[in-house]
Amino acid sequence: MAPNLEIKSNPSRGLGGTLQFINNWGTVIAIFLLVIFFSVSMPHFLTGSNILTIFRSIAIVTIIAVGLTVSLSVNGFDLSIGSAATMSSSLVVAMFVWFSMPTVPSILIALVVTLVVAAVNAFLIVKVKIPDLFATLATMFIFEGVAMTYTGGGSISEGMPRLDGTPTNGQLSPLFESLGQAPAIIIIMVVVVAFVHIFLNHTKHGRYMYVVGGNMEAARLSGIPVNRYRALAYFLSTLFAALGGIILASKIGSAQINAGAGFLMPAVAAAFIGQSVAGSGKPNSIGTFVGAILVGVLENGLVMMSVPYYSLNIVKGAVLALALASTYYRKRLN
Amino acid sequence: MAPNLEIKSNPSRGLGGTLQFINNWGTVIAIFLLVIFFSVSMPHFLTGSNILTIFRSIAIVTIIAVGLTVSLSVNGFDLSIGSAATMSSSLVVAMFVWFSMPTVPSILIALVVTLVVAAVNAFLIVKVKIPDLFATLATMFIFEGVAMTYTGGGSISEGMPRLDGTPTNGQLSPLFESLGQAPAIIIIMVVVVAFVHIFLNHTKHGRYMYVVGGNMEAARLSGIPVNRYRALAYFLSTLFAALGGIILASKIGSAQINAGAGFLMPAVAAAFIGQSVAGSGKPNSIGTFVGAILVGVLENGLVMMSVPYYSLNIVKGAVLALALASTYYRKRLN
Amino acid sequence: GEQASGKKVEGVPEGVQGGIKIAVIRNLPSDDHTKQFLDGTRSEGESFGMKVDTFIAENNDAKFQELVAQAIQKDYDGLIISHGKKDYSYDMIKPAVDKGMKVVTFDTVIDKNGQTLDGVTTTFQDDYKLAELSLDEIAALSKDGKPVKVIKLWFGPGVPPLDRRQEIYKKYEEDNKIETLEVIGPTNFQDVQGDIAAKVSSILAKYPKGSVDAVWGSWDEMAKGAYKAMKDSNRSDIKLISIDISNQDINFMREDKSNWLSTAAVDPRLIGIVNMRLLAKKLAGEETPDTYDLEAKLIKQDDLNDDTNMTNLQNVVEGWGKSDAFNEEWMDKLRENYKK
Amino acid sequence: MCKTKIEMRNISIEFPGVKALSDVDFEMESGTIHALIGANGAGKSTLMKILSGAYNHYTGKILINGNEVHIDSPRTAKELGIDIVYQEVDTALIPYLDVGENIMLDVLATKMKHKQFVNWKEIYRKARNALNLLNLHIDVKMKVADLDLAQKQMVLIARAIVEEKRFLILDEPTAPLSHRETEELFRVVRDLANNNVGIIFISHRLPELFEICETITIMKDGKNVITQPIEGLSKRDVIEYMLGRNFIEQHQKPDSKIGKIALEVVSLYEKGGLIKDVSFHVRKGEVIGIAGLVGAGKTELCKTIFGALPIESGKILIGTNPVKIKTTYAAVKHGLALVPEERRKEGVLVEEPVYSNLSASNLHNFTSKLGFLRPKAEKEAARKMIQDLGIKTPSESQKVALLSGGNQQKVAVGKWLMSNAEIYVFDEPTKGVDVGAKGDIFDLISGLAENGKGIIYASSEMTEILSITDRIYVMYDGRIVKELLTHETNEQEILYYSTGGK
Ligand SMILES: Nc1ncnc2c1ncn2[C@@H]1O[C@H](COP(=O)(O)OP(=O)(O)OP(=O)(O)O)[C@@H](O)[C@H]1O
Ligand SMILES: Nc1ncnc2c1ncn2[C@@H]1O[C@H](COP(=O)(O)OP(=O)(O)OP(=O)(O)O)[C@@H](O)[C@H]1O
Ligand SMILES: [Mg+2]
Ligand SMILES: [Mg+2]
Repeated sequence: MAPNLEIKSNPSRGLGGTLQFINNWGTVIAIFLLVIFFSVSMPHFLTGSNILTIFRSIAIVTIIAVGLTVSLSVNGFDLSIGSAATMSSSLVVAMFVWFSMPTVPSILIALVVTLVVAAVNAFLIVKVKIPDLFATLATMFIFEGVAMTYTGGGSISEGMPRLDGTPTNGQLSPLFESLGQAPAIIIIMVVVVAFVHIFLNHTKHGRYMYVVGGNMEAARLSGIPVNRYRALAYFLSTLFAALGGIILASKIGSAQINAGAGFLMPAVAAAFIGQSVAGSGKPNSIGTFVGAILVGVLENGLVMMSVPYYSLNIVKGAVLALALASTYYRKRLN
Repeated sequence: MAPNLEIKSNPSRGLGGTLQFINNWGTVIAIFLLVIFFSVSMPHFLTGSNILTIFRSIAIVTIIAVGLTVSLSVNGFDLSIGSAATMSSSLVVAMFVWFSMPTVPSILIALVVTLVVAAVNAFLIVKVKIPDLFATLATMFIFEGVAMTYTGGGSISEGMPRLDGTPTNGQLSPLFESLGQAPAIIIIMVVVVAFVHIFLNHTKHGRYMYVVGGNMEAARLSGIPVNRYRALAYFLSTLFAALGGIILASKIGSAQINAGAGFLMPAVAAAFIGQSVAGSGKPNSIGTFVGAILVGVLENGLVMMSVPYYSLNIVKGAVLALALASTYYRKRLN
Repeated sequence: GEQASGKKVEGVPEGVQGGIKIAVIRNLPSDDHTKQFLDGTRSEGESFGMKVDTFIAENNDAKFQELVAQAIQKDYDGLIISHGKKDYSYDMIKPAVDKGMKVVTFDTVIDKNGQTLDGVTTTFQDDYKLAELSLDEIAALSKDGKPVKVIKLWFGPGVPPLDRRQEIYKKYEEDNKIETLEVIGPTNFQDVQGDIAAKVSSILAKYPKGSVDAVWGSWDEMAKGAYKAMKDSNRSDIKLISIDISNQDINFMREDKSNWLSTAAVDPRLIGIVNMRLLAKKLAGEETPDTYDLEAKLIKQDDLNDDTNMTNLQNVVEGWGKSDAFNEEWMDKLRENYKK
Repeated sequence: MCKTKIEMRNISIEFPGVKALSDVDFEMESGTIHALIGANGAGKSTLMKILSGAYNHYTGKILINGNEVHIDSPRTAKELGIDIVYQEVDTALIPYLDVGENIMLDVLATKMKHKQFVNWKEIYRKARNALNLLNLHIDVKMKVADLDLAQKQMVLIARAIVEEKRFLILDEPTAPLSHRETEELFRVVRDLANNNVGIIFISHRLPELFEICETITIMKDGKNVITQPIEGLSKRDVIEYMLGRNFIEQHQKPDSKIGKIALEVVSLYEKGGLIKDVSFHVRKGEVIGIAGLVGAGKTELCKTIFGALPIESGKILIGTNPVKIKTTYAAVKHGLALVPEERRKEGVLVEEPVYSNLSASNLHNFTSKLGFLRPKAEKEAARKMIQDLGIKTPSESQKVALLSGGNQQKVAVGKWLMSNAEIYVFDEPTKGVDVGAKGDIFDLISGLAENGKGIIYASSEMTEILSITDRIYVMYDGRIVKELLTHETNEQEILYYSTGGK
């Protein structure tokens, strides 16, 4: 934590320069090497449709992970994103199926209601002053329970009666269903990544978030409304998690029990790898995207190579470790 | 005399004093209130056998959470504890069932082999300099995969043929099975808590860990072998996770697929709550124990009150938030 | 595979010869049932000289869809799909059918506005029968015709097999054969056993001896937890009856003074085997039914010997693990040919 | 007593983009007090960090009594009897541990030998002893996180005197201390020297050096300019050696036009009772001083009017408008600016580059209408400020963590000089800043006053207050006890009131 005494070495030429380059671009290099390896071993890998598959398969994780990235930028950590995703996916499907609402209101209601999670987070963190990780751990449980209770502990899908037994005849609209399909889902992902990238790097609000994340006390004494920006960060992370949940619902055409929870860890992985991309050392949206691509390429390729499912994680973990190692490893010059 | 550097002691009386008291003991007060509430509403709650049930049900989480606490003490975070628990539980059952080994060697082999996780963690963190969270995220995947591959993607139980089809006739020993039963499991938990408490608070090694966790640079400049202690912390956290896994195996009489993963979040919750206990602000073993008790009492009481299982988490999260709020809430004094 | 690309076997349809590749994709976490199902498909497929790849999606429907999409892109000849949800299965599988792949599904409803996919065989385990078998056992515990008091282990709705079991359960409730005291379900899906064990332990404290007759485990993973809890609290006064089976279940049922009386199950391995046979028949160009239900069996405590396990269960349970359904002569020839 | 001689020969060290030391020689004997001085970024701290084992990628030789020693870790340095009190206190303290443990950290770390268990009684007893030696009354059970900067500094000094040693390096220990603590420190330092400990003393306060040091080493741009007995040198010589130019230390505040009241505070109380019944005002174009010893409440006063501490009662008026300042954000909106006391904790973002530090409080100046940043303008302004304050950095993109202490302080000050506030509050802005740069800062402050801004300048250094302000308020125990006109008063009078004189 006291980097001014830290031993640093990065002569930017010769061997040191190469190392520096690998340090900065390790993750990207890893993706290239993987792509080359997979395309050489399998002709199907580098086909348009498979590339589409890869992007489609990482879209939801990426969107949620980008939200997480925003919370990381204020040096926070939003553990409740999984629950927020579950909640919005339950809500949006309920709007369609239970209440036969049209598309736009359904989505808006799901998004807006889910932002209650953000409000509670912001309240606990900013007003009650519970450390981020602890507060969002609590809300993770609370909203998981709320979503489950709302759906009566089960899932919601077309034609399923409501909790009280009333038959339903609401349907997901074709427009809504198209959100989880190929061009839309990828476009949404790219837009989200680009939006957050611009927001964090090119607007003053984004800069303030990084400043708050860098030294909250100094930010406060610089006259930055620290609490407002921390609250904003949690609003954004919940918003993107909710968006991810809605797209999930569209993709699977129903709301499944605690479906969002499974996205927490992959999102964390993507955002963490992302911090190391391009030597930024800061949580950033493009990096998170790259992290998600790394994992997506890897999983796709390994499945295609018929690696048994129970061994997949060994390779995944090992490549992750290597990519991170390439980023953080420094020759011990001292 | 001039105003000197003397500290004006915090007002430890009146309203401020009460708030301070609640801040320090919020979690413990929460436990008391819950116990009173549950015993009043349900005569069965405060029976010896139910208290036993509570302790039995939190034992494994507590042991694993205490391990996590050790990694937190050096300002680390061991995400791989779940995988380590899975691994040791698979190993110990395999020793018994596949290889018909006696109790002590089975347990020792499981413990020692699982420490490979710790070695890899220590290597990645200390030598390759990957930040803790990222490194243990990678090993979490790797060792989950290793354990699954070892068991061929399935569980191991008595009488189940080996992967290659060889029939087995190894049995879990009665001694081993007793580890997961009532007096033993609780005794082990208490011993682990006490051991780590003494270790962290009363030995120089424990203090070094806190120093490293509080300010790594200062620790280095004071001549503390920082890396050695970080490695030790990860060894201990893996060790206790492995112990937790072994007791899990004993308790359920078999090795289940990825069974350890389910303990990560509860352990994190216990350790986080624990940091707030007694105003210590530091990860500490007794606090972690108290955190586990809080969650255990809550879950037991709620189930007993027939709160639907899918709503359990709402109450759990809310009580967690309240306990944390009581600890962190401060009248805006500074 | 190389063995498959060898010379042709006499008297065997062309369609199942020469490097056939099958993908088995299942939308459940890796549990005992999953493993046995996958083993069944793999062993049967490999005995026909085919290459069988198995994948699981950990209950993540989105990931499941992508896995299936990926398999369809690859040059597999046939797919076995397990546990797809009704909401998307039609759209998910249609590209495979369009591409000419053969598809067999298990516990997957293909229905989009009443449309199904031609040429796909959907197989189910007979969940209604499973529920009936197990609930009959529970009803039989009734003393003087009073409804049996039951702690129900169940979760949903939205999990199709459990939903079907629930339909039967409701009937028994309405017929006053059983009375539900508590419903318990898991909240930690990564440790269902431990989670249910803790919850059942908590509940038991509330019900003194004699006030509960039985625990109904609609899924054996939960039943195991309940068994442990009852054993730890010495509550052999309560009987446990469940659905599904695994090796560990057998061990528990066989234990001294075990209160786990019986379980109704379809051999998960057999499900895999029959699915694979159906797929092979499709590849061979032979007729296959549109749907097929696998037969449920009741396994009782008294049936089990000291050395009974999943592999030799057929010795003690009539008709277990063996089925000649869809077995053809040419399959035997293939087995003979590819015998190791 | 036999003297120990320490020699550093041809020491060079490089950091990315910076050659911090080139062929520096340094030598001294135990039992003496040796001054080390040089402009900000001259390499003093770096040289001393090498001697104390914090860096091991240097070239050159270190000899003790003529024998070469290899100092490659803090531990070896400690074993050789060399200890250091670091300039940046936060780098050496463990905030969540208590004072006692922090004082005894080195003992815990290196002197436990084969003992496994910590004897807490003994630890606290020794810690209390060390504090007593310094005439300090801090509760050893108090968490270090709750201390103020001066107290933290004293805890570190206490740590350094717990154990016997041969050489003790004090890197700007007096910067956060006022006269009284400094005197206590000097008393202890002299005692140590009499007991044959060699003391290396770094400070930017020249009078202090002349007060206790026997020899002096002056550094400039990573080189040793001269080492010689301090007797015979004048302050002017020293400054000339270190800056390489002639320099008049005495700053003369140019007379600026004093206008209407810019800020008025009426009977202000802080919630925690740290500020009691404070009333004062500052006019446009006026520089007022807040004088007082450490702990008098200067920092609290500054923070309270800036919205960083809660107000119990009282009024704040901007011009003639009463305003509510509940947050720092509100303060900035009302045209206030605060350069806080603890630069590392409150002033700079150590992990961020210099330019984004400088723009942190006035980012709106570098933002387009749509809220997008204008990085070119931002960096351009940063380069100008680097020039104006003489911040020594390879580029505006260097991480602040890698700057020398004084240069970090300049960044903390520069951040607010770039903003367009109406009322500036400076809390010890020249801490750790060399005399040359101090002059630059004074010039900029005077410039602000000339442009009609109101300036509040809090400092425990009387000379600074006397040379830059128009009026002085003296604080004692959280209250303003006296108002003085600068040109009518002197150090003695201020000291008299700030020690409780009536
Ligand atoms: N770790 C580092 N990485 C890069 N540059 C460094 C590092 N440490 C010091 N420097 C540079 O080396 C030079 C000397 O720094 P040093 O801290 O020794 O100065 P100093 O004489 O102590 O100054 P001050 O009076 O401001 O404390 C400065 O230019 C500084 O920026
Ligand atoms: N966090 C804190 N908790 C309790 N008391 C504090 C705290 N911070 C400061 N104090 C006390 O408040 C009083 C004012 O301290 P402060 O350091 O602000 O004075 P100052 O006049 O600014 O001195 P300095 O010369 O150090 O700037 C002191 O008695 C100090 O001990
Ligand atoms: Mg310095
Ligand atoms: Mg001050």
